[in-house]
Amino acid sequence: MDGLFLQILNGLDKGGAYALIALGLTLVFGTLGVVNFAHGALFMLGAFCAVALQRIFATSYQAVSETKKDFLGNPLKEDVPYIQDWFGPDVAAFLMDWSVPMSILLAVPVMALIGVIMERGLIKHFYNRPHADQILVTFGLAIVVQEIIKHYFGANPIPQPAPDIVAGAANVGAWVGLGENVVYPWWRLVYFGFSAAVIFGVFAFLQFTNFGMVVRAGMQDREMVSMLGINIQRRFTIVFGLAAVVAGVAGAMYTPTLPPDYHIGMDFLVLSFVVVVVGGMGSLGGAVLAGFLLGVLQSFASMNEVKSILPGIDQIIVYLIAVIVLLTLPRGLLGRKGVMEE
Amino acid sequence: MGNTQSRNDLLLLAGIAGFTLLAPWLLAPIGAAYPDLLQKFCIFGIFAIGFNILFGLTGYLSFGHAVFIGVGSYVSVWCFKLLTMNIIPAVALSVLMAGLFAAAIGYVSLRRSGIYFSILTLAFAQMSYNLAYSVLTPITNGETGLQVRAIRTNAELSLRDGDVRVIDQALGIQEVGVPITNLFGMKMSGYPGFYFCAVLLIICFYLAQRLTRSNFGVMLKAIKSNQNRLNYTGIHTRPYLIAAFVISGMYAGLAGSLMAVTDPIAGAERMQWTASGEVVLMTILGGVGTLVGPVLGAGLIKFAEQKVSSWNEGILNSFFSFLPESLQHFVVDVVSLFVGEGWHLTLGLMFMVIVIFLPGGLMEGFRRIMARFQKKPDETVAPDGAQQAAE
Amino acid sequence: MSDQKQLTRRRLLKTSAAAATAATAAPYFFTRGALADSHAYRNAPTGDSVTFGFNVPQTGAYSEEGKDELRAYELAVEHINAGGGGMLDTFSSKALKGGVNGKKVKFVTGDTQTKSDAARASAKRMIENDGAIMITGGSSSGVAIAVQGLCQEAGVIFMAGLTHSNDTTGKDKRANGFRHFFNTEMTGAALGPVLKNAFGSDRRAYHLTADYTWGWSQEGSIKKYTEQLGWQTAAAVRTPLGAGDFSQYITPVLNSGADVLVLNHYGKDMVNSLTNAVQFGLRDKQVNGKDFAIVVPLYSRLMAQGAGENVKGIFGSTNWHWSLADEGSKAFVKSFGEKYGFPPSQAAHTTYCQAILYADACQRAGTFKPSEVGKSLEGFKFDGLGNGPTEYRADDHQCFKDVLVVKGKENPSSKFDVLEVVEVTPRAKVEYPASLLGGELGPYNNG
Amino acid sequence: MLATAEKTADDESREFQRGTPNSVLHIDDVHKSFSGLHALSDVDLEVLEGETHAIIGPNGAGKSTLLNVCVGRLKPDRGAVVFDGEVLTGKQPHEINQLGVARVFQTPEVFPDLTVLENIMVPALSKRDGHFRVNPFKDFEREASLRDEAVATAESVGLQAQLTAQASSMSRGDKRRLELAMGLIQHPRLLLLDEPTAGMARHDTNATIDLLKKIKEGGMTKVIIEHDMHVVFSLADRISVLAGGRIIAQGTPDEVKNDPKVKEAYLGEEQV
Repeated sequence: MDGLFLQILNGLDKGGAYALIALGLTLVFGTLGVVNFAHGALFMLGAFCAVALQRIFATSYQAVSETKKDFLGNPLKEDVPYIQDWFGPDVAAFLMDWSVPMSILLAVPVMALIGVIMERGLIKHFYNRPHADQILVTFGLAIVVQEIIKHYFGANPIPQPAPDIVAGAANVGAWVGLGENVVYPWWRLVYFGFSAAVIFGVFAFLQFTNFGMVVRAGMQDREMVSMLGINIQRRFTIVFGLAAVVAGVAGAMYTPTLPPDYHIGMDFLVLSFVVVVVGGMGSLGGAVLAGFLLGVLQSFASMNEVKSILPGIDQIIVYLIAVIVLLTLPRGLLGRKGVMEE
Repeated sequence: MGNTQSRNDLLLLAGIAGFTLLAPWLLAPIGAAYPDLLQKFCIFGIFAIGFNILFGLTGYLSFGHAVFIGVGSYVSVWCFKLLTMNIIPAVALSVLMAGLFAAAIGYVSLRRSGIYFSILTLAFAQMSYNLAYSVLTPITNGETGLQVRAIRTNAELSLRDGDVRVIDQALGIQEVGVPITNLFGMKMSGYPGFYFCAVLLIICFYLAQRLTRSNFGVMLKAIKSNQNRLNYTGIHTRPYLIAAFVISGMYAGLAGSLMAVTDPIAGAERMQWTASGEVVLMTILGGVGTLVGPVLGAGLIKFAEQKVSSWNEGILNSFFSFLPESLQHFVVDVVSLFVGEGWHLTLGLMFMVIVIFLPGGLMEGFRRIMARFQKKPDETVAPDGAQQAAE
Repeated sequence: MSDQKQLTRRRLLKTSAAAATAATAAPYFFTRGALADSHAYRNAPTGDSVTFGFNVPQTGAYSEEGKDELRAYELAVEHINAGGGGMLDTFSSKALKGGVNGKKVKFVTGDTQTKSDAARASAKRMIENDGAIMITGGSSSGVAIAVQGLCQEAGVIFMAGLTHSNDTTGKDKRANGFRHFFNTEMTGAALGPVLKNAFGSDRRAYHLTADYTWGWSQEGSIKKYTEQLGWQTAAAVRTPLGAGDFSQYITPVLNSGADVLVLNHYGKDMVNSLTNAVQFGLRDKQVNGKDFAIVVPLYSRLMAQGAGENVKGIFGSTNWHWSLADEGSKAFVKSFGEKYGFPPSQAAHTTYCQAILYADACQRAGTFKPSEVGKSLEGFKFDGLGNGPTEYRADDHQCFKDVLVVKGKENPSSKFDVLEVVEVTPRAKVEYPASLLGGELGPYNNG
Repeated sequence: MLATAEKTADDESREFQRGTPNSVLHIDDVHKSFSGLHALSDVDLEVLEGETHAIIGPNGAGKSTLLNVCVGRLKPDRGAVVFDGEVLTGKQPHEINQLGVARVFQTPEVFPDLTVLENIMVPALSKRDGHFRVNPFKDFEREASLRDEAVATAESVGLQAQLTAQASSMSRGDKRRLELAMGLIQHPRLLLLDEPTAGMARHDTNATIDLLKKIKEGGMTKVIIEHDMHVVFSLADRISVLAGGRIIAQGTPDEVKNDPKVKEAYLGEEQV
């Protein structure tokens, strides 16, 4: 029972991440009709916004230490962060500690800018090109972005600890009346809440604003939107920027769970496509539903009890679900007719 | 018109055959004339030609074609282990098994179209890859890959550690050290292996050419063009699609088998989604729907992977040594971002540049160049002529 | 990287790299007849230089390790050609006096991508096109075994880089292949007693194991040695390679009653699973009245940096660490550190050693012929390369030397100072009979 | 009311045929609704061998739905379509075509990536080799007999000058003619035409009428949906009027012309 409860939590946490990544992807599919293989790269760039902020905070000058020696036996040149000089050690320590949550403040404008530049500079020329071309050009872009990041940050994962206050695990068991072994990391709870808030925010934006109504109309029927005509280009740009921001903040906040490296976007790319397709192309609700479904099922499939009956099931569960869903529900869970079918 | 076309086809085939067979000399100036790379050009050429029969003709984008490469490789290595080091049974059985796998996967996946089809094929390939890497290790030898060993001396030894080769044993063929793949005694590594692959590439190219020109090929093109209409024209499109899927799966199986023939090892990573993606890139890069394009694309990507990745700073320095020292440093600094360990960056940029500026792939580029050259002497030449010649 | 360093590095490269463009313009097909000669062997060097092939991951998850390996190779080539410097000065064999067999060493490089196919293809390029006399490098066992098989078939020597699976010199061993790095068997033998001292003999271990050959090999060895000490194994769970988030495998640990978690993961999987495990509070947990413990049997410092603070206090083993105080290690760290500005990793160390050992063996054999070189490596006893007295065992071409048991450092003084050496397990305690792991070397192949 | 209309229609056709009445297509009590909206209800229709049967009606009357039910694109909720003794309902589109029912689409459904000649040859080929076959050595370019026939058909619709043009590059009017050629080359026993002249210039419309008249001499049965009354009255032997998903009148052109219900239906439409 305790184990099951924890796996449900795991599934929801994973599902939140999957849903968040798939959300932007399906938004771009649905409105712009573009298969964006660089979406994983946007997630990765978001994660590196967190890394960059940490680096910015840690920007230092070198002071020669009187007492310590470096690995070659020379006097150690210690790095003294500028923020330590400017704001004093307490504030500096606080900033370093909170760099991941604060990186959202950096990620939102940066990712919006990247999204707008990407759409204006590249994607908009591909609206009427075959999906294969869109895949190739965005895949090429993803590789280029990845290699640039690798050039500056190296290939190894870079640790991004969560703030101290949410380090460690919460005693969830005590809250719900289960055993004391039912603990769950604070940060994952934060991430779950965060993803729920972002998902809710995106839905509210689309539901209650004029802009959102046009976008939703566009996802219903792409031709109709182009008939509406007015400023559709600008709206597309904003939608793409929004998708980039959602992917970016998802990436930035994910860094304490998985130390980011340049390849993290590619690792999520296939999975996010599976989520989008299982949910139904161009269906936001579907993407969220599929994200949580796959997350929870993946967690269940990893349980020892399940694996002892079906060895290796955890390796293939996501794909197996995708096959089953697509064969029984031709358009995914909540997909509508006519989207991405030609 | 029919005659011109068949004459052009013959010329093209002769050109391809000539180029392939003379490749050891023609490619020497760019440093690509060594057996392994030449073999890879042929093998991935075959893979890409087969993939183009599905993707180029019907428009169905499979994201899991590498699974048939894997099937072909594993079947071949098991043939080497169980039956004989002669490659004939291995090649034949690999193509057959890949065809069966393709029939099964195609039968299910082709119930859907568009991106749903792509994801279904991707899912099957990823499941195969994940299982081959771990749970199916008794068959695939997992991460290490399946290799050929000396004949096992006692029955206690696990089969993976030592082989039986019943046919070779029955024929009394002696083995010294590591057994080597052969075609009736002719060694299949190095240049003989390349020529074997080259001949198969030419045959595969010829078959693809015939298929494209045949009634069947036109039906496939009609499916790509307007599948619905074809249904109302009295054609049940599913068998055609399954046939195209199986044929391209068999091409992939052959390619996988040739990998094992020239280098007897089979690994799971051949089935990963990136491997499936690679053939998509090859095809688009060269020119979807053209006959030569996919082969060109395959060659280009394999060349980048093998040669561009090997240009380290030392080589760059000696290459640019004619420049003044300071300029040399600068040039080497810039260029080294794109070659050696930065070769992925070059690959990514290449994809982008070609898709943005040459939507029809490299073949489109040739077509444009040809059109320009043909226009100058005689403005009245019909563009059709150029198109066919280029194809 | 500072500009200055790049320039020095370039100067070296300029003089030592083989110009691949110049190599073999005529197809090798027509030059093969030379092999009929009984003294000839594959890629016998004819001019005043000999070419080594460095096959390392330059792209993909292990490219930082690959980069470090390449740095070490360049350093080794520099030292070999100069006839001194670095660990060459402390090396017990004094055969090398500048160059090898009177020839300058040049090198070519290739990208393994940490994939068997790509690694074999680039090794083949170096052998077939660039005339490499030997191949060395790599950062995974699958790749090492694949390339070792290839070198056996092609008739060149393979000096394995980072490969920890038993199989490389066990059931997959080949006459042409040699390994300096240690293996899971030795890790188990060394780690077991240390774990017993630290945690007692009444423990229940829960294994999370990367679901492929190396993982199983590691799991088997740790189980074997800890169970000998009285530990129980609560469960051994296989996790997919590259699982990313490991939470679904970690939560069952909480309720399993286990008090030790063994993470048989390497590289990115290790970073992720360790980060997740610490996040779930496992390091601070109390079970059965004991402090919960996490063990990472194989450490890599480069990767451990990715796990950051999470490695603190966590036990593991490593082939070599830059903080060792013997003369060899100090000389190596000094020459490497001065050239590149940071200390070398264990990957750099083992590849440096392999290059030196190969060159030395060629010099002592007086030829580059694989069978002769192999024989001069077999049973070769040496010292001064950082691991104390070492022997290349003739039976399986495996180096036997002391094994380091390390622990994540509590108060690191710099970002490189991640691990501290807890114990140096003497060679005698980690040695095992060659027959234990099966396999057959077979005859040498000279191509 | 409906029954009487049907009866009269039957009587008329008997006179018209001057022989044994031979029903080719029998639509029996077909219902089809889309999410509660009745597109077709209680539709009964009889098409006789050799006749040209026009179906007219205001927009949204269910004409296209009816054709879609006939060719298998839509499945009726109730009722059946019988062609020459075979029940079509539930059959796949390609099976229906192979039985001899071809359709000319209103919005041209050609093969845009193929040439005009290929566009015409493909239906000819599928008529000839209905079964699936893979023969890489059966060269499409060398199908001389099909080719000649395709060229002839192209000529008959006036496309002889554009044989090698890509279908995607053609004007809409030319595409419609291509559509027609694709239907004609199959020599179907029943040809369903969905507004064959919509969007054509008057001149082309007349040419099409002439063409369809000529085919009539060959004895091909046709069902034609048309808005243009000029075309309807030039071609139709009998007319069914569809409004609101029901057949409200049926008979010879003259009868239908004078039917008050028809007038009402059309008047009603104009008012909307």
